[in-house]
Amino acid sequence: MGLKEYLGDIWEAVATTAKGMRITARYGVDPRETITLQYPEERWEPSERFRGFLYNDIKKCTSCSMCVKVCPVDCIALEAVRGADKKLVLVSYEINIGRCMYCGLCVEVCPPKSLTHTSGYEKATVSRGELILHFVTEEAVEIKARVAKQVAEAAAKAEAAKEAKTTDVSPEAPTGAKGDAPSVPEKKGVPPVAQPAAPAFAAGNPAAGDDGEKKPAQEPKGEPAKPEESPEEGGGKTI
Amino acid sequence: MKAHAEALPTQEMLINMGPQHPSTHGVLRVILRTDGEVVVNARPDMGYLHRALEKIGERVTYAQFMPFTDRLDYLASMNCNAAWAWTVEKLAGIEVPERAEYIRVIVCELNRISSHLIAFGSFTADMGAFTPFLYAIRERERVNDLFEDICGNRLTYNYVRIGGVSADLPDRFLEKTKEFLDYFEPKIPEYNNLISYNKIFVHRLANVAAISGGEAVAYGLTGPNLRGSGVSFDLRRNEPYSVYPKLDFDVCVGTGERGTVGDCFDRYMVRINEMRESVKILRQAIAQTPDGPVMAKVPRVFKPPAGEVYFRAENPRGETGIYLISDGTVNPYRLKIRAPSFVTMNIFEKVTKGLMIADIVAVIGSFDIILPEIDR
Amino acid sequence: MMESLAISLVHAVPALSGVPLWTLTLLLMVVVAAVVLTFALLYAGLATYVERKVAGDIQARIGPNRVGPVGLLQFLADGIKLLLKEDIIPAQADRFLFALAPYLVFIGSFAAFVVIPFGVGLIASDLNIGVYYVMAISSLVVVGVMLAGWSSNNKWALLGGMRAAAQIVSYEVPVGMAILPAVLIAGSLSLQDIVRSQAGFLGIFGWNLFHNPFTFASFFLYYTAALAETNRTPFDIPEAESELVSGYHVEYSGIRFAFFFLAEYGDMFVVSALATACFLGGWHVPFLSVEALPASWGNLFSLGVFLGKTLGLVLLMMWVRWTLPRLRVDQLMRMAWKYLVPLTFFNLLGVSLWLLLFRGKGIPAMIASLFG
Amino acid sequence: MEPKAIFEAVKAKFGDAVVELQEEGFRPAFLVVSPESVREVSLFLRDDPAMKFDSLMCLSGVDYKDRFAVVYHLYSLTIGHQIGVKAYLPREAPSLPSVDGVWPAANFQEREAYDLYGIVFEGSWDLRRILLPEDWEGHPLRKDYKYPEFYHGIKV
Repeated sequence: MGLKEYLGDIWEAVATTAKGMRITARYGVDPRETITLQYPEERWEPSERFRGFLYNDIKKCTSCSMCVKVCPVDCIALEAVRGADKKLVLVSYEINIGRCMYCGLCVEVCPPKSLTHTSGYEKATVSRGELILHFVTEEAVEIKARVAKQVAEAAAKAEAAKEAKTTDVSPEAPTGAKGDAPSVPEKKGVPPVAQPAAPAFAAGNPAAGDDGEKKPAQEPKGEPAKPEESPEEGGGKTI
Repeated sequence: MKAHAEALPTQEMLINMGPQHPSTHGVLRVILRTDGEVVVNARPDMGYLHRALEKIGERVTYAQFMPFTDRLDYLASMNCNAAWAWTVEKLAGIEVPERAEYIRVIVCELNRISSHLIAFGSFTADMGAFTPFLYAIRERERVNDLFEDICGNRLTYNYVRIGGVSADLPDRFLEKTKEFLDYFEPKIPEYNNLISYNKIFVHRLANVAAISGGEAVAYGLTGPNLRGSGVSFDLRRNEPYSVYPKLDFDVCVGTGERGTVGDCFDRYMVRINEMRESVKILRQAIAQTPDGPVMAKVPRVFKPPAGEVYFRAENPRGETGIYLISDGTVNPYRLKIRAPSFVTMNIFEKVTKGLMIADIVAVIGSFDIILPEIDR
Repeated sequence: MMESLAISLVHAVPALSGVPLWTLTLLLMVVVAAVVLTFALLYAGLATYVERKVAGDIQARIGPNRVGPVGLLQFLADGIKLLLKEDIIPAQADRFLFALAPYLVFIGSFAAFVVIPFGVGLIASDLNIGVYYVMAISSLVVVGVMLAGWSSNNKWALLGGMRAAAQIVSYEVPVGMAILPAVLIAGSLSLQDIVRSQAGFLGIFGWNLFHNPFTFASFFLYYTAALAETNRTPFDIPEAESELVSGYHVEYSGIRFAFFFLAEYGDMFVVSALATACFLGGWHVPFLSVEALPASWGNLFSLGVFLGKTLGLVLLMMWVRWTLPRLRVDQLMRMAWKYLVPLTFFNLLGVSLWLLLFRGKGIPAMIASLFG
Repeated sequence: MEPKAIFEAVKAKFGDAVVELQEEGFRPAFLVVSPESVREVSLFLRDDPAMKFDSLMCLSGVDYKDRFAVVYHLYSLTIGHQIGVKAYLPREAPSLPSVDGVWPAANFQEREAYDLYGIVFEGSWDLRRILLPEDWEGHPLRKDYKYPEFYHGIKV
């Protein structure tokens, strides 16, 4: 190693250091370069397509359970019963946003466009139970009872209509149901094995919830959900 | 060191580096056997993040697997999304509208920039210079903003769909991308001045863990790691897919400018230069993007024909290969993901022999591994 | 010195004449020690704040800004937090040494404050071997660091401790050799004397920095070597966050960790103060003879000047830290033995020859003599 | 080189060890070889000047329900052609020679196949589980894999 090289090394070290320090100094003294957003006071505006928490407008929802089928992580649980007018009545609609991965597949397939992403992104909570969003405010039992009653009424009405030709139905089920309606409450879409996990989760059982989250692969074990093969195909949208 | 060790026998020390260690880029565990500071053997131990993605793939539909590809290489979700889409399209023979292909290329290259930024930033942070990391994150934030505009997410995008992309570009997206490029391009020389050619930095990396071209090929290194060893091979050019043939760009290779070809510095420099090339590609792609639909006609119940296909795409970390077997049902029969980081770790034990502990960090950083991809 | 101060105090306040002199001396010692320690702690606390602020500015962030006005009280919050943290001693650790190590490091760093010439007459103890004392006492740090690394019974900590030992021992040599020119010029090891010797032509040209080319180089060599001795980036290999997790203090928590932390900032101050005293003329400013000022505010003024220069150097250290990457351990050693030691030796030789040839005159003095 | 030509060349060299060429619906096409000959065929494919398959892109295990298979995707950087090699294995005690001496890249991927399928690669440098814990029972990617209920007393 010659002297020239030796001194060159020193010079290079000093020069490159100085170069770097000039850049850091420029950032250091220029307040315009600061890009921090003071979060709770300043907020950044989520963009239009922002995928925040899911929201289901149950007034528009047709309980088709497309979202349940398409969800890769089974975070949506839906229960519906056949109403007096043969339309499905939503009994409960729950989204576990602790499990949701915000992929947006459910929003894309939703035929009535009732399911949307909101721009909400703040949901810090101390209990896992709070991470389950309930969209039907009424008690499931009440809805079932009411629908059953309506169905029974409608059946009775239909029976009566056969004789008297008059119809009168309650406002919830405006269209009169003609013919027989042996409505049996049915559960739709939710894969059988995934189903028990959700109530355990809701009840605030962290262990059960944990397992479900960590090994999504093992959840639908015996009977893999094969959503697309199910008989009813609504909506013509490609996925 | 050797002679010294013979004169004075020392005891080897067994150290666990990781799974919780600031520089193992996740939950990699390296079992180090060291003689003082000199590493006798460094054996990687992985699997701490194993989520059985391949098994999941056999249980979900083709479309449903798309969000899982986000979780493969989360710093380059777009590339993984697109790789999956291209694989399935190759299997099913789906023609994708040209606009969609251009959009894919644009988002992939943007993602390549953001991924290389993280590689650059975390690497310099590993080397002890924390500031460039923050600068890299700052630039990446802009890419994230663009991605948020386009798909609504900032990390796991799930934007590409089999047969196209999920939504057309939002208003002003291309202009915003251009603005970003104009902002970003001058930053690269700044990085070089700040850190790349810093004497200490060069000294830390030059001649460390040099991998010859032949070795790199034999050990299955791909992407920037392979090119760092002086092998000019880029799937975008050598096995072109999508609209890459229509775009003009250079393949960056390691030249050994500060040491031997294939050392850590070359691998690092390839990434820096590739960012520049990505900017070049992006400018062309933006200019060429045609109008038209962004989604091909794909049946909603998608059942590709039975068959086996292997597709590989040039991702920021190398070649992501997907070996897909279809039995004609809605679910993939077998899905194997050849993750570049995973294969790269093959050579890790070999190149780290005789290095120092600090060099292990440099090697991990220069390989730019990412753990979710290794463990899947 | 304390005794003479006590005597003068007795003269000034006759009421104290009844108190035995030794009590008064002892009392004064305690008071002075308390003042120095308070200053040191206050400085260290604020320095952590400044460091974070500097880091923030450089990294296009803001840095602490929530506690108190512009985040000024952040260090208090941090201190309280550290005090309240659980003090964890690993089960396999050597409990006694583990507990002892932080104190050794702390003492090694803060005992050096005693001889720092803060201003005209503002020095806790003007030892006639001041420079020597600083070098010696700051070597105590290495014992503490090694103990910490060893007693933690953690391999990363052990590696950190070993690195620290190797590093500090190696860098003691260039540090000592780089500071010797100042001693040669002043002809004294007392820091007070060294500073006084720099009261030259127009204040600034008396500084050893401008004495001759060799002292000029000496300053930078000293600063570099001292940076390494304080274990700061780019020489922070004993901590090496990204390699050794946190090095020797990886197992420490709470107040014990705080001691290490404070010691680092204390060290920074000490080496900067030494550089100021030895090369930057201490409290001397251009166009003003500080020593001629009235003692009442002149001393305070000199204190301000001294602190200003020292803190400027500390700031420079922070700036360097947030710019440069870290050296590897062998490169660090190479730098010490291949670059710093020969260069400082060469410098020392140069300065000695210069002093011999020009009878102790510096370039400014020569120029001054040219013009009459 | 076209798969057909490669098949002809390999067939000429190894005879019955090469069973068939799977072309329809397979991209790339596969040479089906007998498991015992995998190593020799690999060496030939790597070293023959007309083949020069210097890079093993991907090595995968596959469970075809009735049998296993190990699939090698090869690529030649110098020539730029690719081919697949497939070796079918019985479900009972599947094993075949390791190719990590041919392409070092195989090592981790063989370990992965061993881990997830239980396929034994004879003569491998270091055949241990790679993704799963050392004491994991079963091979999860097998189609008949039973999910364990407990792992070290922890409910899975």
